[in-house]
Amino acid sequence: MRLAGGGRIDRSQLYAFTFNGTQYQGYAGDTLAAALIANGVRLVGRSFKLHRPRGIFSAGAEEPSAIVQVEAGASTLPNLRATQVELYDGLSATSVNAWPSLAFDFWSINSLFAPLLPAGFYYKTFMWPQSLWHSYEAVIRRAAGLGRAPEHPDPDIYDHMHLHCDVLVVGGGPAGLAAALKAGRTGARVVLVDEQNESGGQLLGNRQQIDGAPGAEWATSAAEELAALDDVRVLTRTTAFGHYDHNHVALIERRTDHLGPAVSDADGRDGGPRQRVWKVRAKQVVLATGAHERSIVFRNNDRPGVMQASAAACYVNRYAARPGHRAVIFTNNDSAYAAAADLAEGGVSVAAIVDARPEPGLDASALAAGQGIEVITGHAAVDVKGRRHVEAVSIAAVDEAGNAAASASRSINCDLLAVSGGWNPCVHLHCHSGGKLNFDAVQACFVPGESKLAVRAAGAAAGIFDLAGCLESGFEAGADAAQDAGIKRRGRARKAPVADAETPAPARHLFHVPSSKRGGDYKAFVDLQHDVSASDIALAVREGYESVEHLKRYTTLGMATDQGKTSNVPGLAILSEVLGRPIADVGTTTFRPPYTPVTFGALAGRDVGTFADPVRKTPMHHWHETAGAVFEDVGQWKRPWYYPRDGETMQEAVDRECLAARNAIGLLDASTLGKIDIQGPDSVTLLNRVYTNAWNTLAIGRSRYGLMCGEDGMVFDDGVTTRLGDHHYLMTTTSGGAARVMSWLEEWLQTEWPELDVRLTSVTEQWASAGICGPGARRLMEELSEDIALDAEALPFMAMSEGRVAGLPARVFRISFSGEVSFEVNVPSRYGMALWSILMTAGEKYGITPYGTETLHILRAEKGYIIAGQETDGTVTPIDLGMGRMVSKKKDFIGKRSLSRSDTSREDRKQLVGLLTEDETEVLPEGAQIVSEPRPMPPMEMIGHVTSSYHSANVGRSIALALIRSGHSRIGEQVFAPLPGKRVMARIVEPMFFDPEGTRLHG
Amino acid sequence: MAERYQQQSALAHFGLSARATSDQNESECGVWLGEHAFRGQINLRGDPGKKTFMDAVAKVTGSRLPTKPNTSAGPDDPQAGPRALWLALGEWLVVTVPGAEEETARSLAEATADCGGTVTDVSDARTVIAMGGRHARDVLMKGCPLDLHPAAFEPGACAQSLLALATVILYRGADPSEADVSAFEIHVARSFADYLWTWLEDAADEYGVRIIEG
Amino acid sequence: MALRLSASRYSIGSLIRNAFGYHEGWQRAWRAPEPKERYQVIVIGGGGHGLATAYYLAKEHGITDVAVLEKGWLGGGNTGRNTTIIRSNYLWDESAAIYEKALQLYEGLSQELNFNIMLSQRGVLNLAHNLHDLREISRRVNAIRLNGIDSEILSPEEIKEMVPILNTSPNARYPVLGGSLQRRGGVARHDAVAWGLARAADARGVDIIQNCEVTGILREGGKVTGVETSRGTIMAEKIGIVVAGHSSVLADMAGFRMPVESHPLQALVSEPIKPILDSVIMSGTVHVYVSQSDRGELVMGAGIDSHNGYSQRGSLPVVEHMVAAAMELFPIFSRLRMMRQWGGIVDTCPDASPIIGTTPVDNLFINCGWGTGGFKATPGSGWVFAHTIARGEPHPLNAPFSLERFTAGKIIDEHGAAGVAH
Amino acid sequence: MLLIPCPWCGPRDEIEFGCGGEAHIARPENPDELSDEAWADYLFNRANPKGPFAERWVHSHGCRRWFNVVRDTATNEILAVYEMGAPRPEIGSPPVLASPDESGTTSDGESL
Ligand SMILES: Cc1cc2nc3c(=O)[nH]c(=O)nc-3n(C[C@H](O)[C@H](O)[C@H](O)COP(=O)(O)OP(=O)(O)OC[C@H]3O[C@@H](n4cnc5c(N)ncnc54)[C@H](O)[C@@H]3O)c2cc1C
Ligand SMILES: NC(=O)c1ccc[n+]([C@@H]2O[C@H](COP(=O)([O-])OP(=O)(O)OC[C@H]3O[C@@H](n4cnc5c(N)ncnc54)[C@H](O)[C@@H]3O)[C@@H](O)[C@H]2O)c1
Ligand SMILES: Cc1cc2nc3c(=O)[nH]c(=O)nc-3n(C[C@H](O)[C@H](O)[C@H](O)COP(=O)(O)O)c2cc1C
Ligand SMILES: [Zn+2]
Repeated sequence: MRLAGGGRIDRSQLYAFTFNGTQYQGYAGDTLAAALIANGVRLVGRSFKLHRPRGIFSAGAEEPSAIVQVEAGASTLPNLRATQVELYDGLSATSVNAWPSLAFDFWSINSLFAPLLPAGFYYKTFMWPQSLWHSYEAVIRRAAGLGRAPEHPDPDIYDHMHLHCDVLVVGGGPAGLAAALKAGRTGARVVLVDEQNESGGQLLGNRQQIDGAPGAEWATSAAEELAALDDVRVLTRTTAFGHYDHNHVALIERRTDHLGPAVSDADGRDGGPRQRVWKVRAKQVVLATGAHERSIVFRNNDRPGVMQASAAACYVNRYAARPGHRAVIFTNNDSAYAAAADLAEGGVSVAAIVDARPEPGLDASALAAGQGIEVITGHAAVDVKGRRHVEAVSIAAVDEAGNAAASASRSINCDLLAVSGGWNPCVHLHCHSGGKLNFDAVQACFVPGESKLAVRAAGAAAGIFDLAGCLESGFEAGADAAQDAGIKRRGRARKAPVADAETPAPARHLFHVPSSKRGGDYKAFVDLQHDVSASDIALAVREGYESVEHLKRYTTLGMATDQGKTSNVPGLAILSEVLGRPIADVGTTTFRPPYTPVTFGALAGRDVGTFADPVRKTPMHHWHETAGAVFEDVGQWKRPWYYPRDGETMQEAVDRECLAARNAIGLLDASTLGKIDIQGPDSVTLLNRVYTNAWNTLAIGRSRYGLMCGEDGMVFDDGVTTRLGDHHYLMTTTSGGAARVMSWLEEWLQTEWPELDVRLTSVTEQWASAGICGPGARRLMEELSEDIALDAEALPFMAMSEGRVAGLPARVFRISFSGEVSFEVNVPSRYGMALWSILMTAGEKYGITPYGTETLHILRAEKGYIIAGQETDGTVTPIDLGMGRMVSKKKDFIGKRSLSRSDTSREDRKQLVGLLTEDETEVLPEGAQIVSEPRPMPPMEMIGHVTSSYHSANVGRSIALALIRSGHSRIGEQVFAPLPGKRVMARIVEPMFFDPEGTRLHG
Repeated sequence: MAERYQQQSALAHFGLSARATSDQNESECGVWLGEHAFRGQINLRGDPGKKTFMDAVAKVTGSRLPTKPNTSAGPDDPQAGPRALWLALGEWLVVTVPGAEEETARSLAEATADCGGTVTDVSDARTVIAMGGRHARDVLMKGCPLDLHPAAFEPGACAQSLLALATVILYRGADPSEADVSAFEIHVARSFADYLWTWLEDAADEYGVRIIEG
Repeated sequence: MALRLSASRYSIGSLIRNAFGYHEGWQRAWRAPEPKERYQVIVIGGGGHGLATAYYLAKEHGITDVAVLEKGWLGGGNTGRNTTIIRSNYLWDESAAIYEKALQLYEGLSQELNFNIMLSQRGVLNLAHNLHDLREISRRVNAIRLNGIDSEILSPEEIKEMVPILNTSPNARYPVLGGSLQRRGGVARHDAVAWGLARAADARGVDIIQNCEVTGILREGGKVTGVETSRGTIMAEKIGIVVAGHSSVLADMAGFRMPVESHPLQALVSEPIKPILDSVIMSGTVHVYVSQSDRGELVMGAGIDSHNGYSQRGSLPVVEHMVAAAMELFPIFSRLRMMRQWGGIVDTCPDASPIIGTTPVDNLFINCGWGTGGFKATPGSGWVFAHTIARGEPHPLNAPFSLERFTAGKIIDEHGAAGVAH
Repeated sequence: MLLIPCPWCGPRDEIEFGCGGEAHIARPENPDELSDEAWADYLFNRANPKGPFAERWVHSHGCRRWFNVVRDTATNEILAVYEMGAPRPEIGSPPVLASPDESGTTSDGESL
């Protein structure tokens, strides 16, 4: 049914495609829907619930019915609208929601049970017996969904682009083009987007004239002018899908979908992304998004072959495809007369125009007369005959109240029923951002009202439906937007294009033709995808679901993939009819992004796979990799967890590392520790305020350990701070807490204590840091350092010295997290790798052994040192940790006041203790809960939990730390850890398992 | 002795020098990328309202510190002297050629000691990625929310922002001779450099990437 | 009262019977009464918690002279916009007890209400991606089990078997190292919970009054006496505030301050697809949670917007982040599409636990602070709050959740659980 | 996504910022002298109004400076932006933005 000539298709490019396995042909420029129509295919899918036959209803984004799955395998795309799928050679599409085949769909039996499946039926059933609900649900679930998800990872890539502009124009129809031209000519930075493959909007699909020539020609030349302007960007195949706060507009550009799935590099692609999300920050937005033609609700109005009048015309005009042989037009307004004329021009025999009004407008009458089309006024379609597609339409007279006569006056044979129920301006984006709507009673539609944002609507989106008005409002919106964006220049004045003035007669408020048969409205569909009928709406109201939001949720009206673009307003109208309240009072449901569905891959952009989250690497990272380290994620850092040698298990490797650190030399990459350079005369005051202990007496070159609490008194971070100069300190923090502590200190300084003269600089990354510990550490250090005295007197525990180590500029700290003599050597990061390899080479003779975080944790647990975040969880105070001596009584510090609250100062809080299992080989799982009186079955009263637990090679048995209620006074008590399948007995001990006197530390 | 050991830049493991092309025809590729390793970077604090401080700094660097947000002062070519980037009210990043940082930091510290200056050498905390070409701006737009249109971000402009998931300081260099070609310097924390470089190469792929000697 | 219920009892039989009558015989699920001048108890807020409160006041305490005042349409707050995850695997004893009470009530709720709330106990799986997560999961599972609640730890292999489409590659940016599973956890149809409770409360005589916004709280001598509303003044002996995101606004009307902040929380659904995911997957580290509804949409959510807010709108960065996280877990989602995004306003407490109890004003009670995770508590919350209002003092289950806990410092810190607590 | 006017760097996307909650909550001078109730009030209670709300933001990925914003929490309209320590401005007037040029004027009169 392809017309011999005309249309915007490229007949020189013939494409082969398949639909449900059958081969067809189409042309470049076709959509899948157009090509199917050209091939005479009418049945394309099944509805969601009742599996009724579905055809093609529209020619654009609003399509509720023609839902298809395109391609198979990893590139498959479910739930596409055939009306938006551009044809390419080799395209293969299938129907969704039909099994085993579209023609013989098993689930169409649902249709027989339709009377049993009214809105919300599942809330009333499937409850007995309770035990069977699972099985019921399994069946319900099997019926769920439309298309199928791919089974393999996506072969395509996606990305994002930020874009800033003065004026963003959404929609490239006559209004949008006019707005963009006007704004662009002023020199403003303009972005024009349209979701179609070319600009022109409705002009591409109708035969309106501008300056005496086809409107589409004007659109082409307007697009050309725009393309030539500096600072104007025209994005086609690009949908504005969300309008967010402060004029942030999200676009999705489909860059390669029209080319089909990537097959090779030779298919004309640039290796770029399949789709791109543009994030536009616009000073001004012009919404020229046009309008969607809506349907009228009557019995069997869902049959394939029932179509929007404008869409029918569009198929003829734009795609040279005849959507039927013999058409009947059913309308309540003038716009369908042009469509009727276009159909007739295209060789469709138009049997009649059925107009619900007593009489059409003058222009409209003339159009019908010009084509010799019979106009039947005061009538409405009341039923459609034909199952898989329209065979005839019954019409009846409608009275003033909108009720059809009881018996049909006539049945007209036809295979196309083109319907126009009026137009809904596309107000979606306006509403996303909180814009209000007004109800235009004359045109029976919602139009944009007040908005808090710098946004204006033009053309059909503003409820202006005549072409001259669209152009005029577009020019005005473009000029105003540029001006409001602060552009001073005015565009060169030009002769405005002229379109014929139109004088339409008012539309009739007819949304629904109630069936005169009792129960007839079962089959009068409002939401074509979700099978919501007029009777469902009546039922919802009857049951009290009368708010528009309840109606939506009870019936699922407008909740399908088309989000009710053509059905919401008729639904509201029927609701208002049933309630006897005006539509404006009934209101709409909330418009939400996205305007049309948006690919998840595109939303994620590049932040997937290796880019999902940055991996932070220390200067020594690649050495660790080469050495075969197993890494642990600590925040964004990768830290070596342990370094297994050939064939070693984790336990073996860790035992070896632990023993080496206490018997030879252990080497740790400590570069990830947070480091904050603190300078300024009030530095010590800051330290006093944020640490629980006092800092006044710390000498230059000395270090001190400190605990920080939140204002709630709970431990927040810990670390060692060293005094470098009179007013100069270096604070270290935990690796994971570095950024948090830095911004927390800045926050206090800037917001609470601006009077303090202190400057903080993060130097975490400035310094690479190697920790060298163990009995051989000093010897190795002495060998390497040139000008730093390292003996216990010159550089005692908790002292720091600056100089050269192995010729590298270095700071050497005598601090220890292992209880061994330990040196932490900081060198500028560029030398981190050099330092590390020198240490490894020079230390070889002493048995130097690199160790990872697991060994680090065991060594410190042997000494009972805490890890903030492991022994603490936001509910633990310094006193709970047994560090009460570090809590100054004299000064105030952050969190101090909280410690004296009644609950925080209780004696029986959970306190840090050690645990020794009865069986020395038994390692308690970290996180095991502790009880003092085990019972055979839960529930059991828990008194605490294990925070850290390891096998310690140095102690020669398992050790654990735990937080136990009143733990400090329970030393020696026996407790139990009830675990799945067993119960472990343990004794509470002091949290110190190795060298309790600390002789090694100072040695 | 230090010379015996290699200093390693943040991107050393990518072996960029080996990949660098000597071909100078910039218009051939959409984007060029390289590392300016070991640039001197000094964090400087002080009161822009104090004339003594501003003068003292100017004496050391040869140009007055910028006080307008998002701008820099000093020569585009670091060989010609230090360049200062505005970071915040009372905070700048002084950028020098490799090796000059120690001396510059010392001089700055001495010169501003009496007028409340604070100097911290952070040359090793970040590396600098150089990027330019016809599509350099497009690559940045993929990950940076700033308005980088030449009218909004002119040569000499600098800003701190996000690029992909990394915090960066962005500096726009003087325009290369050819039209439509821009040049940027991206300061990024050393530990994020591997991530950001990989990201940039990937994002620039569709435009054609050439590696240049830093 | 009982008559009303039986007259329109729901069953397959009544459905068939009504089908013959073209479904014209169904009655209203709840009445639309004019507000009376005075009630014994007013419940402010017609969300799930408010409706459950009214229902249990009538059912458990025989107090039927109750009005539920809802400013919009009932269930239109967070009850109508949450991702419907139900579970009781909470760390602290106090939380475990109250959420478990709720779960047990949920398990019989369809039958009790004679309204199918479509409770689907398909299992809630929390993933661990690093050693810290593993420790936390172990701590939690052990505690939950000792509280007598079902919970188990799964290995990566067991997880792979249970959720084949999950990315369990060890090379993932955040590989799956394990997980905890509560098999009794799952989802329920959110709207049905509100409607079922409303219908059952109405059947017991409760007046449900929609489009009735409370604009003032009347007090006399430190005692509450009634409310000003958009539909006039209504007096009451006792009043319960259950308004979720608007708690501070109501507390302000009553003259006291709250440790509560309101934040937008966003969610989204994909287009419906054939079933691919049969359990609820949550990940605090990658930061997303996902389930697939009975209609086929993937329902997902993540964390709150950082700033306070009362706009139920969403923003893009949160969604981008959520979707990127979902794709990290489920790479095959890449070609599926987001169909709708929205936001709710959640009321968060400093310790991520709710407040249920008395207020500084006599006879005025408050139930709030459920933040991102109160849907799962709906019947339990209503049950204890009804007790609190009826008796004038909390039930042992909600006594720990008093407003005073903040003064004493006896906070119940569920942040670990609530990182993404849904 | 909000567009937040940093008083120094100019308007930037929300993703560059961190939100610090309610503004003008001064830390009590002498916490030890406070009752538990007063301390809890400082620690936990927040205004949380629906409507204009004075809150703190930090330009985390930019100049790292804290500042105050009055934002309508119902509409997200930004009504005022002002420096830390400055009093909350009257609302009703258009946003008070310290323009970068003005803020650069220094005390010894040097125009920057
Ligand atoms: C996106 C999102 C996802 C979530 N996901 C989950 C989840 O997976 N699992 C889970 O357990 N929880 C989840 N939650 C949280 C959960 O939704 C809430 O905790 C719960 O629904 C709160 O119920 P409610 O009845 O207290 O509040 P609401 O349902 O919000 O009811 C409060 C009612 O009070 C009304 N009201 C307010 N002010 C007034 C007034 N002045 N006068 C009269 N009426 C008033 C409101 O209109 C509203 O209807 C989620 C929340 C959101 C927003
Ligand atoms: N006779 C009538 O009653 C009647 C009614 C409606 C429209 N019309 C005719 O239709 C035309 C209306 O002109 P117009 O410019 O206002 O609208 P238009 O429909 O011609 O153009 C709107 C364009 O916006 C695009 N669009 C919509 N939403 C979008 C989004 N979110 N992102 C990207 N693109 C989007 C559409 O694809 C379309 O190309 C006129 O020619 C008018 O006469 C006539
Ligand atoms: C669990 C759940 C599933 C949902 N599924 C759908 C859906 O299939 N289709 C749809 O349009 N909206 C769906 N929604 C979103 C609602 O349409 C609506 O956006 C949400 O209830 C918030 O209300 P509002 O958008 O009217 O403010 C769903 C919401 C929830 C909570
Ligand atoms: Zn800033």
